[in-house]
Amino acid sequence: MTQTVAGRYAGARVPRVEDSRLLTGHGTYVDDVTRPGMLHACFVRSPFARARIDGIDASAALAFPGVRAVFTAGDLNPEVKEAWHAVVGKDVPDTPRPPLAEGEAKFVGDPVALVVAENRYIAEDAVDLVEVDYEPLPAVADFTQAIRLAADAGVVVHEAYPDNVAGGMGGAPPNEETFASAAHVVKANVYQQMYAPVPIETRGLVVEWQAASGELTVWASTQIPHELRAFSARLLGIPAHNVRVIMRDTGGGFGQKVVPMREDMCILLAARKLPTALKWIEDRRENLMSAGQARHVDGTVRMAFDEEGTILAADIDFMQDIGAYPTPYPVLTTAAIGMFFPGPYRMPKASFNYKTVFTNTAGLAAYRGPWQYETLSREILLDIGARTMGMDPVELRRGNILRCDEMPYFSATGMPYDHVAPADTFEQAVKILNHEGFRKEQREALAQGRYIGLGFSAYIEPTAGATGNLATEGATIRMESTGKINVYVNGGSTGNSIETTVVQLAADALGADIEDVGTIQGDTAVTPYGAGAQGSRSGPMTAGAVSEAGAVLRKQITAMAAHRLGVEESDIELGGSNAFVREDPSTRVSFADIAYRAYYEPQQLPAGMAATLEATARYTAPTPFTWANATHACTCEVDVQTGQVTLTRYIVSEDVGPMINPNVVEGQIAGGTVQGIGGALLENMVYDDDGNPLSSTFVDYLLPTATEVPTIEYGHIEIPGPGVGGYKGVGEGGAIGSTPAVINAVNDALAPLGVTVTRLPASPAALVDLIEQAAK
Amino acid sequence: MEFVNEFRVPVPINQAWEVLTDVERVVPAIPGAQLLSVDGDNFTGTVKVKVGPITMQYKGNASFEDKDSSAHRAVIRADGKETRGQGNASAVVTAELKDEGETTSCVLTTDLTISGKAAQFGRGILSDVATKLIGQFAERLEADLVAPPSSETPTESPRTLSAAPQSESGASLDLLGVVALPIAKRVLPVAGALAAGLAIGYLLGRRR
Amino acid sequence: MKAASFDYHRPESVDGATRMLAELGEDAKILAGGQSLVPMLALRLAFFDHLVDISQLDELKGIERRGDDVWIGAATTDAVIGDDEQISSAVPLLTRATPFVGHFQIRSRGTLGGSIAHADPAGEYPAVALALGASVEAVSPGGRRTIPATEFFTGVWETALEPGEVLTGVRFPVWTGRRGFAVQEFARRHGDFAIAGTVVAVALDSHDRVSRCGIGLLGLGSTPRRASKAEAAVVGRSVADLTGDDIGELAMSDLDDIPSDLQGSASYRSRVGAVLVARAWAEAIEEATTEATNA
Amino acid sequence: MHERTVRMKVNGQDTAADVEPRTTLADFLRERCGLTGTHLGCEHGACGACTVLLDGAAIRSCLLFAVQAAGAEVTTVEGIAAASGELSPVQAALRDCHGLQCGFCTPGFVMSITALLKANPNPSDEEIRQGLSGNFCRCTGYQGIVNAVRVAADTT
Repeated sequence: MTQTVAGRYAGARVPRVEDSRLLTGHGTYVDDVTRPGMLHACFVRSPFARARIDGIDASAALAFPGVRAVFTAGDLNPEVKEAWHAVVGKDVPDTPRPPLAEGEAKFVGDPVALVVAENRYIAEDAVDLVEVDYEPLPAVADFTQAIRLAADAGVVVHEAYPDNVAGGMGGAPPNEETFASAAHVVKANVYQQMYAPVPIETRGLVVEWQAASGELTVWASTQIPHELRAFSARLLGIPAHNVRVIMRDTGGGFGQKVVPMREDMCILLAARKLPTALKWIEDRRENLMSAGQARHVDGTVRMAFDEEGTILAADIDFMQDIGAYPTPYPVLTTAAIGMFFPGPYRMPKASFNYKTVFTNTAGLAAYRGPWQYETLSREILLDIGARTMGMDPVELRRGNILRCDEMPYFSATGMPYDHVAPADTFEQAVKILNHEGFRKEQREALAQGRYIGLGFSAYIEPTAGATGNLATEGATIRMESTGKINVYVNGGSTGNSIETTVVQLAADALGADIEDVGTIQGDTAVTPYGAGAQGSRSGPMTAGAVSEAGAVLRKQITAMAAHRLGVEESDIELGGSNAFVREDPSTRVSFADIAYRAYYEPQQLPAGMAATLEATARYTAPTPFTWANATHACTCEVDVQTGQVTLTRYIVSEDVGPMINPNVVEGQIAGGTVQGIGGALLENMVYDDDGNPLSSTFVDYLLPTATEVPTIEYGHIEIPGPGVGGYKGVGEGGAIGSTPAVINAVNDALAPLGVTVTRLPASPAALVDLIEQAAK
Repeated sequence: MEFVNEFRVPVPINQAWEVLTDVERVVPAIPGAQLLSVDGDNFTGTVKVKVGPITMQYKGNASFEDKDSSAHRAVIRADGKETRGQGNASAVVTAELKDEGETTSCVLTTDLTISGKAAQFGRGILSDVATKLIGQFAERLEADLVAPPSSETPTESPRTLSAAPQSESGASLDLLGVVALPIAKRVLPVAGALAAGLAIGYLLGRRR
Repeated sequence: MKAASFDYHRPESVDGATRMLAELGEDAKILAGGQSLVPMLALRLAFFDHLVDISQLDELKGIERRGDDVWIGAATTDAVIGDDEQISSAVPLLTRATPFVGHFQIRSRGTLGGSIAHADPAGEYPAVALALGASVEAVSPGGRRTIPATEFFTGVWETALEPGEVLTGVRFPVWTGRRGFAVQEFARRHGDFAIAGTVVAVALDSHDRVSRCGIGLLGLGSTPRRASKAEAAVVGRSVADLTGDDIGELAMSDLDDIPSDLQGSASYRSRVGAVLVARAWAEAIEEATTEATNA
Repeated sequence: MHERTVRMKVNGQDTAADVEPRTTLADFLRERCGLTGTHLGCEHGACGACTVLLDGAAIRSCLLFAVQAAGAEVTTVEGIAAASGELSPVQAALRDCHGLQCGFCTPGFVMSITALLKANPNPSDEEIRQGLSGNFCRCTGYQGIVNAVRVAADTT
């Protein structure tokens, strides 16, 4: 296997370098950026789920004091040169994505016009003055009816897709003989509601165009500075080297900020028509109405078992709601649900089939663990199977979960698992929980009429997926003239602490004291290209880039030190921001002296030795996937009179390889886990039958707060991955495993009442309804 | 969303029909309604509905779909646009009078479609609100019908029998609800459209 | 999400405020704590040309024992009410309801008068006022008047206040003897408006018979409600003969406009309401009976 | 339209600016005082990111118009650390407990926790969670924040 970097800082709970500025209110988020004469944008949005736009009268708005411009589709849309996204590539046929609604508004919140004014207050006043002549049309509000509505009533979201189906895919057909002959077959319909990333900082950007120089500067709330730069250049048809994207702090993304959306296109296009910078800061209603949706899958899952409960085959057949304007192209990303469905289990036969359907809702966008439904539906079904076969869910999983000694292992859908041991995280979680103890407690509680339950969920997760532009990451490390070290990486941190981990890794790579290392991120003018903070890749990929650039710089430092100390390079050690002779550490030269010599006395260097004290490298992932894995275990109590679910314990045992910084790892797990808890119990982006969004404020869209979440207990298994340092990604896992763990705990608690939740979220009202039905 | 509201007026059917199709007498009875213009087949009006701090004003026009004076049945389609904001409301109101001798029952069937903020915050108590508004309408109309006011006004005061489901008609309607809270636990503006429909509807009645 | 333009006025006195409101007419709105009004303005659900800020009028602040009542000025903040010793001993139900009013950052601005005048169907203070039989004081250029809480709440956000009338204070009767009080609320999250809730006040005589009972309900109608039927049914009965479940069912039996929304249907709300009344009843009786032993 | 001059003390500094009555205190602080540490996450009083201290009490600065704060003393997150830059016990505890990630909601938590501990220096775990429930965080799952309140309570 690969050697892991035994470092002074890597693996330690190093305090974050980001924190002092963020704790004192001195971070720089996009809304904190102001430019001379800056103007403010606000969108006119459709109140109809679907309506023909017969005309737009902006005269009253334009006459309003302080209003500078009102743009409509005719002004902006024709200016688009190219609008493809790197994560999909330019050769894949894309779904429609006009900047402003063209001819027809296709969801409530669809941007129809763009008002530009001297400040946001005036812009909002003017939005109310824009007269749009709508002819309401029948809409597709319920994605499960999308195909029927197209066929029966001709209600179609996009003319180019007359059946409302964007696409789909089927692997090998289900092995029906196995299902027919198996000792046990279980089947369930699992419906997952629509919910969304909901970062506390909404989307936004400031765009400044300088016509004379042809330069475009973009301050953005983004996870992908370099790809936003490339996208902007393509969109406007200007050279990328004339585009500079700057992001210092971004207030959360969780996928929402990995791909530029329609509003971003509008602001980029509009700024080019304005003499000064243009700022757009999305408000919360806009964010909940139009920043994209996630999950929302309806499917049927089946599993066949033998007498002992060994899995023989599994099948998943599902449909995902992609709304009106999915970003990016949704058909391929949805395939992941089918391909990862076998999960961390021995599953000889597995099949999947799916469709993605358009509706008159915002549109599918990336969200932490986009394929989560595979784990949700599989883990719920496993518990149903266990109950059906009279087994404990723990026993059923124990008998089927993959062990380290079985690696490498190819899943029935062709996924090449390796460097991972699902059985280890599972057994660790069972141990931390004290499974037997809980079952005893549960029997006693039931005797007193209390309903408590336990839920498990295990998954295997592809991190640092090395496809397309995600396969490499760059880093530049420079020893400045002072001997201090700066690490330049793409960054795109939205809270993933990459500033801190990069400093830890660089300090170790060069033997520098951590105080002597800084990092510059998020400015495309000075950082090498990188694919940004997405796909649980920042840790492993950036570690690789830092390691490779560090090795080159280390050699340069060593060479200069050896000459200075008159010894062989092989005698030189680096440590404590010094270079010293291994046998005689007192013979040393500081990094500061080395830098002084290189920058200020280069002629003192031996002939032929370059004065270079910096290195740039681009790391390529060694494998298509770096497999991480975790098991979640959750206990809860259900108040069967009100339907209230109280989570009592929560355990995550996870393997992300060696941890660069355990605080960061646990922080990522906790944040993801609580988002998944929200998805299980609280968060629900509801549309009514007419396609009106009913959760467009924080009053109606229920984020978990400190009172709804339990203390999370962590267990760590550190099986090195294939890449540098053996590091694996950790960004998404928590959000994948927690939803099914919570639902399984609720189902375990309510099993004595014959209640099984398969429709999310498990709201109190929904639970009470199920309990009443079961009683009848 | 459909609402059925019924009320009685203590007059014979022909008298009721006359009054109910008399713009000048009906409009003042509609809560918050105001006639803007009467232009051949086209009538415009506004309806302003206030609920606590919330005001929703719709400016509407209406088209007349059916009026059968023998069956005493009128169907009106009304569309209203928010005078502030981008919201819309449209209603198809069917008014049917039933002869009950000395009294006449009026059944109003209202098919309401709302868009904009009103629809996003306010579905929860729409039927409650519609019922309330029609109740007010009925009271005022009755007062008008029994004018000149005599000391022995009818003992049976108008009752509003709301046939509208108290949102118990299953999950779909529950989803139309809005969660309680500081913003707009309950927003009435939707009722504006209903009233608008009525207003304009009865204005139309005048045309014959 | 910015409010539409308005003019801001800060009168020097309540009389000044009423005069101002009379002049400005229906385009004016009283601004107290603003914790319900300002979000409506920001979302542009509410529009006013004039806001008359009464939150800083000293004559509307204060907590005083007045005969058998405790008078609380309309502009007294929730935070002050929650911390006040006199209230916690004389009107404990108010003290116990306060933590359910939003979050503490809201309670530092929110006022008693604002909560009562806003008349949110799920408001805690209105339910307490109903349960205890409080009375609301209001003043207008026409003069002062007192309105029983039972006649004050007329509809969703609608009250018996006339246009231009200013709510100046609320008088809460002090219940004496063997008293028990309890608040039970069910919300999706801590601090959210209740899906259903109840505030219960009981007084017992020396023979453990209910001498007085007030049950306020919130989130269970278009206004905060009083469970009159249940109250009447328990007065004079011995606590031993009463079960919380029956009282809960009874409390729901005369509700005719329970709302349905995203968080639950009317039938769900009524089911939860009955459970909460039963739980609150048990709590209140527990307290009242133990007071005997202390007494 | 009809702007008026508003004066208040912000972080100990006398401040005056002409604003429309509809200007929220949050916008006043961010745009007129250049104090961009006060963040806007919802502008309808739910998320708590804009929490500041008004005469010592924690309030939502998006639910207060600047004109209402005339004459008041306002403390923002920029006024919490020592002039030397030394973090307050609450800020230090949040750092030490990994109580922040993206940092956007953090100023609101700093202000709420500061007020919470002033009112109740020794809160129970339940009091801590209820005290935090008016502030949303999407990154941390509240784990580090809850721990930080406990640590800050012990160190103050």
